[in-house]
Amino acid sequence: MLSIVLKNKRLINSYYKMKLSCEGFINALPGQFVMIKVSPHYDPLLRRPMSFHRIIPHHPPFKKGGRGEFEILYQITGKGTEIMSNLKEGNKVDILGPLGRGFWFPEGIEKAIIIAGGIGIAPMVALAEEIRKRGKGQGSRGKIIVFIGGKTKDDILCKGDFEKIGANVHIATEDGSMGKKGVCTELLKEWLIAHGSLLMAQLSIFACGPQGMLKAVADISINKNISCQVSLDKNMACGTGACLGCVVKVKNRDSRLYKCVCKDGPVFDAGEILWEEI
Amino acid sequence: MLSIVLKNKRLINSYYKMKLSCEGFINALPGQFVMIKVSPHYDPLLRRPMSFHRIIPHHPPFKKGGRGEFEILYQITGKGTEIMSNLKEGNKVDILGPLGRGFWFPEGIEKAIIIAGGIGIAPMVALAEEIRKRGKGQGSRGKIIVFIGGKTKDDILCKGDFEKIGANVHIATEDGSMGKKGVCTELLKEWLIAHGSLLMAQLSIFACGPQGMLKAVADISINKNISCQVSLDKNMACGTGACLGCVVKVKNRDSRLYKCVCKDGPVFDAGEILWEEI
Amino acid sequence: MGRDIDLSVNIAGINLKNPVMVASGTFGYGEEYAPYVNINKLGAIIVKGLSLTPRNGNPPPRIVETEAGMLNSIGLQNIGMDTFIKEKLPFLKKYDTKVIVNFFGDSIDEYCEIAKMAGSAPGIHGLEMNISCPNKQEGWLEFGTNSDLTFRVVSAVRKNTNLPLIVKLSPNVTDITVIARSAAEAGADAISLINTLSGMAIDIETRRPKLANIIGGLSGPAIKPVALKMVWQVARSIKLPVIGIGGIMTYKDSIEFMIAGASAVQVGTANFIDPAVTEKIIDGLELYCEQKSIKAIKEITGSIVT
Amino acid sequence: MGRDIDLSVNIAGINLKNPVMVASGTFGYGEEYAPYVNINKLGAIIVKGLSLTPRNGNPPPRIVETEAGMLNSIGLQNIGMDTFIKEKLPFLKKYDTKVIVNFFGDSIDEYCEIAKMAGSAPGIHGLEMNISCPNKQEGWLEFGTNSDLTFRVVSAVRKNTNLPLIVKLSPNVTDITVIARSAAEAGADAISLINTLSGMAIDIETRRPKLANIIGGLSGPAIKPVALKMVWQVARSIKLPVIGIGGIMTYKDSIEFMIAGASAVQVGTANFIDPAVTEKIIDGLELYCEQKSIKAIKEITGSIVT
Ligand SMILES: Cc1cc2nc3c(=O)[nH]c(=O)nc-3n(C[C@H](O)[C@H](O)[C@H](O)COP(=O)(O)OP(=O)(O)OC[C@H]3O[C@@H](n4cnc5c(N)ncnc54)[C@H](O)[C@@H]3O)c2cc1C
Ligand SMILES: Cc1cc2nc3c(=O)[nH]c(=O)nc-3n(C[C@H](O)[C@H](O)[C@H](O)COP(=O)(O)OP(=O)(O)OC[C@H]3O[C@@H](n4cnc5c(N)ncnc54)[C@H](O)[C@@H]3O)c2cc1C
Ligand SMILES: Cc1cc2nc3c(=O)[nH]c(=O)nc-3n(C[C@H](O)[C@H](O)[C@H](O)COP(=O)(O)O)c2cc1C
Ligand SMILES: Cc1cc2nc3c(=O)[nH]c(=O)nc-3n(C[C@H](O)[C@H](O)[C@H](O)COP(=O)(O)O)c2cc1C
Ligand code: FES
Ligand code: FES
Repeated sequence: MLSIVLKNKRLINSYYKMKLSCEGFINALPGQFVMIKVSPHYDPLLRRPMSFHRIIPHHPPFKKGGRGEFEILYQITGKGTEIMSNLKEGNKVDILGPLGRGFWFPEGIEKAIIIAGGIGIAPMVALAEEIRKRGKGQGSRGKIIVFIGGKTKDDILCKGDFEKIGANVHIATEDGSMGKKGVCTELLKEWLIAHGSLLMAQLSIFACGPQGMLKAVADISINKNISCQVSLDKNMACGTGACLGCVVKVKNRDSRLYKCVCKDGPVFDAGEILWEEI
Repeated sequence: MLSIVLKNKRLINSYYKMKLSCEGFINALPGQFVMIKVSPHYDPLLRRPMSFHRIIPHHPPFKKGGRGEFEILYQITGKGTEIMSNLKEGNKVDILGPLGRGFWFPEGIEKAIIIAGGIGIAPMVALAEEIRKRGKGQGSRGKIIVFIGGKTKDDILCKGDFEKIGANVHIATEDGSMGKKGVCTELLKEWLIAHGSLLMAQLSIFACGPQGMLKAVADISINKNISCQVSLDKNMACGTGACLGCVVKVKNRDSRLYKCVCKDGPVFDAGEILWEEI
Repeated sequence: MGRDIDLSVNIAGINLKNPVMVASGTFGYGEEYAPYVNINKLGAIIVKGLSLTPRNGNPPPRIVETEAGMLNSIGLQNIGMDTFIKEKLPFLKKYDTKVIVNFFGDSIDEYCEIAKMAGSAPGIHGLEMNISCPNKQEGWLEFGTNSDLTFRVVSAVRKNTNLPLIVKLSPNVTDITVIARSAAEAGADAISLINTLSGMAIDIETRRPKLANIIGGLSGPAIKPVALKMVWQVARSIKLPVIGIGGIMTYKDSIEFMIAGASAVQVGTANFIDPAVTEKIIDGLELYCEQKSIKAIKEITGSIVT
Repeated sequence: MGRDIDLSVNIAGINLKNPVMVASGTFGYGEEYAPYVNINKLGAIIVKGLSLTPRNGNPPPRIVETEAGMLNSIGLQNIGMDTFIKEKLPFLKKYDTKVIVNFFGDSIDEYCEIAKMAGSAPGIHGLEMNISCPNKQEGWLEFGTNSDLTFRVVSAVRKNTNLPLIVKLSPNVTDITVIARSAAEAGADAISLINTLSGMAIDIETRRPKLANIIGGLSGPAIKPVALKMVWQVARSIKLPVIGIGGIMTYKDSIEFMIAGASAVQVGTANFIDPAVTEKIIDGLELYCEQKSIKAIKEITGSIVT
């Protein structure tokens, strides 16, 4: 699908935010993603997966059919994202999506805990906005706790976005340049200890970030028996479940050893993943 | 060598003109060319050869070392030139050059005849300017006759540029939408007949364009014993004589069957080429 | 657009409405791409390679992008013939396109067993044997890199099926025409080529191979020149129809393969980049024929001028 | 930048100041690139393949760009050994780099003759045999696609020279380790690989091959995964030093090859795109060593973790 760049600007260092518009409405859920073909040539060849950072589903139609808008938040890590960073307003890019299974919203939740490391923050703003929209019980109105981790203060993104919707934001940086010195999973542990009186069944954790962090979060959640969803990141070719390239080992429940991150995920129940072999 | 795009604009249809600046002076001759790497990626992989369209050798230095400026005139014919057409002022492109052997200027010439078909006009403006600069005897001051051919009037470029320096311009289009209906080699033939009283040794022909046209011009010149230089066009990889990819068969004078268009040319004496096997 | 242009081709007795198929392993079992491409428009679907019983495939990472290509080491993960026939074939039967089962085995027996099963499942229009697999019983030598093994496995399968039988060749051989001839003599109805080239990539930070399996198969535009050359060679040296595969991204690429001698083509990696690419290719073929006043696409097969 | 990092390598008895050479056929006889790159900085120059007498090569068109690669069918045009020694070697001798003569013949005798000539020409530091050439006397079979022919031609040359002898392998074979072993047993001092992959391209307007020779050799980034895999395979299976070639564009590519088992590398097509690429690669190798606290580049050879 051809999509038009509405805005593309650098936030800080290698972090960029792009706003895109496409014909038809984007009916996406937080945690889902698009695959972007950053150039019409064959180097780079494959599409690049990018999460929905913000979903603006129902923009007043200005042409027949109307259009959807969405934002992505991305970091330059190689040639694909480098090309993306050079796109200008009005440029066209080819997107495929929405793809994958996004976050889901367990019933009876009082407090939603969002935890993200580095660029893992990207899907979490859409998620927080959705939780806010759904209200109490389905993700807990008014009770969103956010933990953000990064190497240094410049890797802490979107703090203001979460605060704007009334979330309670906790920050950790490895060098201590912002928030607490250390990793955000430690903050989560401390918070859970401090709130030991809460019913764990009324909490729900949503996590996205580097694999080590996700594993630590999964450990915590499994230990404490808190519902926990993790958004995984694997190299992808097709994004649709066709190539079987993006698999992750799951605990062998239905005799399938591997699931596709692109189609069965990227969001998984933390308890489903075989963390030892990831 | 990194070069900066100063201007890049569409002239008409698929024809563009780009002005480039590079550190150090460009010490180029008309007929020489640069090889441009249009993107840092590997598709397209190879550099694209482009003739000097105008050479502005001694621009007042604004930084240490000074800089040279030059123009290229190009037509979109594939992915490389397509990418070039999207370059914007301030973009950097990697150029290699000046390369090749340009036009030379025989002594004792009264009239210079320039003949070009389609995008073959590109190097001819630099050539005409150089002839004008050199003056009488070395390319014939005041006596430049230009023949331009193209499919239709939109393929006739640079008419004004030649007129500005006082050249006598004759035009032919295949559809008759501008100048005479037909091909420019016919115009040349007619002109030579009309000027049959001239001493052929005082004429010099400079030609650039499609192979068929060059062959026709070569025939005419060899027939009438007029000195004639042709600028050839072959697919190139290295542009420096290293790969032996761009060869053309020559009349076997010094036991070499092939010469490199990039290094021994692109400008050749028409009498040297084995036209039957080109 | 030109209704009177005949795009149909007949390969190994299968009538295809046009010569454009999707290559095995790049289109799942059809379902995955159904939302993105008009499956009824395709000449045929070659499904992901099937074995007798389900396989887990190789551990991840399984894919790496390379320059104008990609490496994969999926390791032939598949749901097995049984599950395919029960759960996937009914879906595919709903479409007006041919279904060709790509399959492989560890042994000649396994190949034969699958061929038999396919023969008794209505809705399967043909078989494509992937012989780029090691022979477990005889020293893990790949069937497709040895002309004798090729002959034996193809003859054995031939005896066990009446379905049209396509043999898919590996390009990782010294002389692909030798293997093609063995397959032809053994009773193949058509030859498809190429499967992926063997390749590798290394992470210079960890010094580990980028694929857990160390080695993978290279596909995509990078391999097109190699594929085209092999198709040309094979088409000249055997009488069977040849199906061209390897780096086809556009209708122009498809036409190159057909001019080189292919009667049909398969599109693989390109599906990942554009799920609707095959529709565009089919439209492009029609346009090309129209522009060149070609009445039937089959006329261009092998029309190379040398 | 790190003066104390040792970039030197010894290949087949030739001491190179660093492992970066320019590949045969992509750097002419050195002169062509002298204005653009500091030749004194190079580990070695492999000159354009030489035969006993001058050759005209194939008719044009000889090159076609492909996706992330190029095809060439130069056809080994060269000035012949005699002229090389008289006219080109004196120029190369002025530089502080090693000169390695790449050569080929139509027959075993021709190979031997050239090796002898090279032995008596001071300034030639080593030989690289290109065995991807057809054997005129025995049915035009390529020397390098047959292990017996490889053994015979390499042993014969070995008897005729004391110069360090590198044998350069063709990738167009089923099992490159078999050929590598034959070359090793026949007395090669080192193995270099890969030469180009066979490939083809067709002009769909004229239906003619884009190369006058129909078939050409594919080089450039497109073939890197194939080259890397073969280097890894060969380095594991023989004891001789291996020189990695194929699609190297950056120092990172060079390091991949060294980790896979190469003791040195050759840069080919990349010279066309950036004549100074080898200098950048050498600087990059030094930087990599510095960052990883590697004292001598040779430590990384074969350090792949599997
Ligand atoms: C479901 C999903 C959602 C994602 N959402 C975001 C997001 O919102 N913002 C963001 O900045 N990044 C996101 N990523 C990661 C992003 O896709 C990669 O950073 C990007 O593909 C790197 O491309 P490159 O060309 O710049 O890097 P290169 O390293 O040049 O890429 C080379 C190859 O590796 C793949 N690759 C490299 N890194 C990754 C990675 N971390 N994940 C997946 N593939 C990778 C590329 O797709 C490509 O095939 C997401 C990944 C997944 C799987
Ligand atoms: C010495 C010389 C000077 C030239 N000067 C000019 C000029 O001033 N203006 C201009 O518009 N064109 C000029 N050309 C032609 C120009 O180089 C090609 O049009 C251009 O390379 C096409 O690139 P592409 O990617 O757009 O086309 P594609 O067809 O996609 O290119 C594919 C491959 O073919 C090569 N190629 C395609 N057409 C040509 C061609 N006609 N000549 C050489 N290689 C070709 C490309 O370099 C590339 O390797 C010149 C060519 C030569 C040899
Ligand atoms: C991810 C992936 C999986 C594949 N799986 C199979 C398979 O199961 N069986 C098979 O015969 N070929 C398989 N192939 C090879 C393709 O069918 C095709 O031969 C090859 O990719 C070359 O074509 P392409 O360059 O168009 O992709 C696979 C290719 C890819 C990229
Ligand atoms: C234009 C060209 C000419 C070549 N000529 C020779 C040659 O004369 N002898 C030889 O052994 N290899 C020759 N080669 C092969 C290269 O030396 C090298 O093995 C191959 O190109 C792969 O490396 P690359 O991908 O870095 O180019 C040539 C390659 C090219 C592109
Ligand atoms: S990316 Fe192809 S199956 Fe997930
Ligand atoms: S382009 Fe390489 S020799 Fe002319």
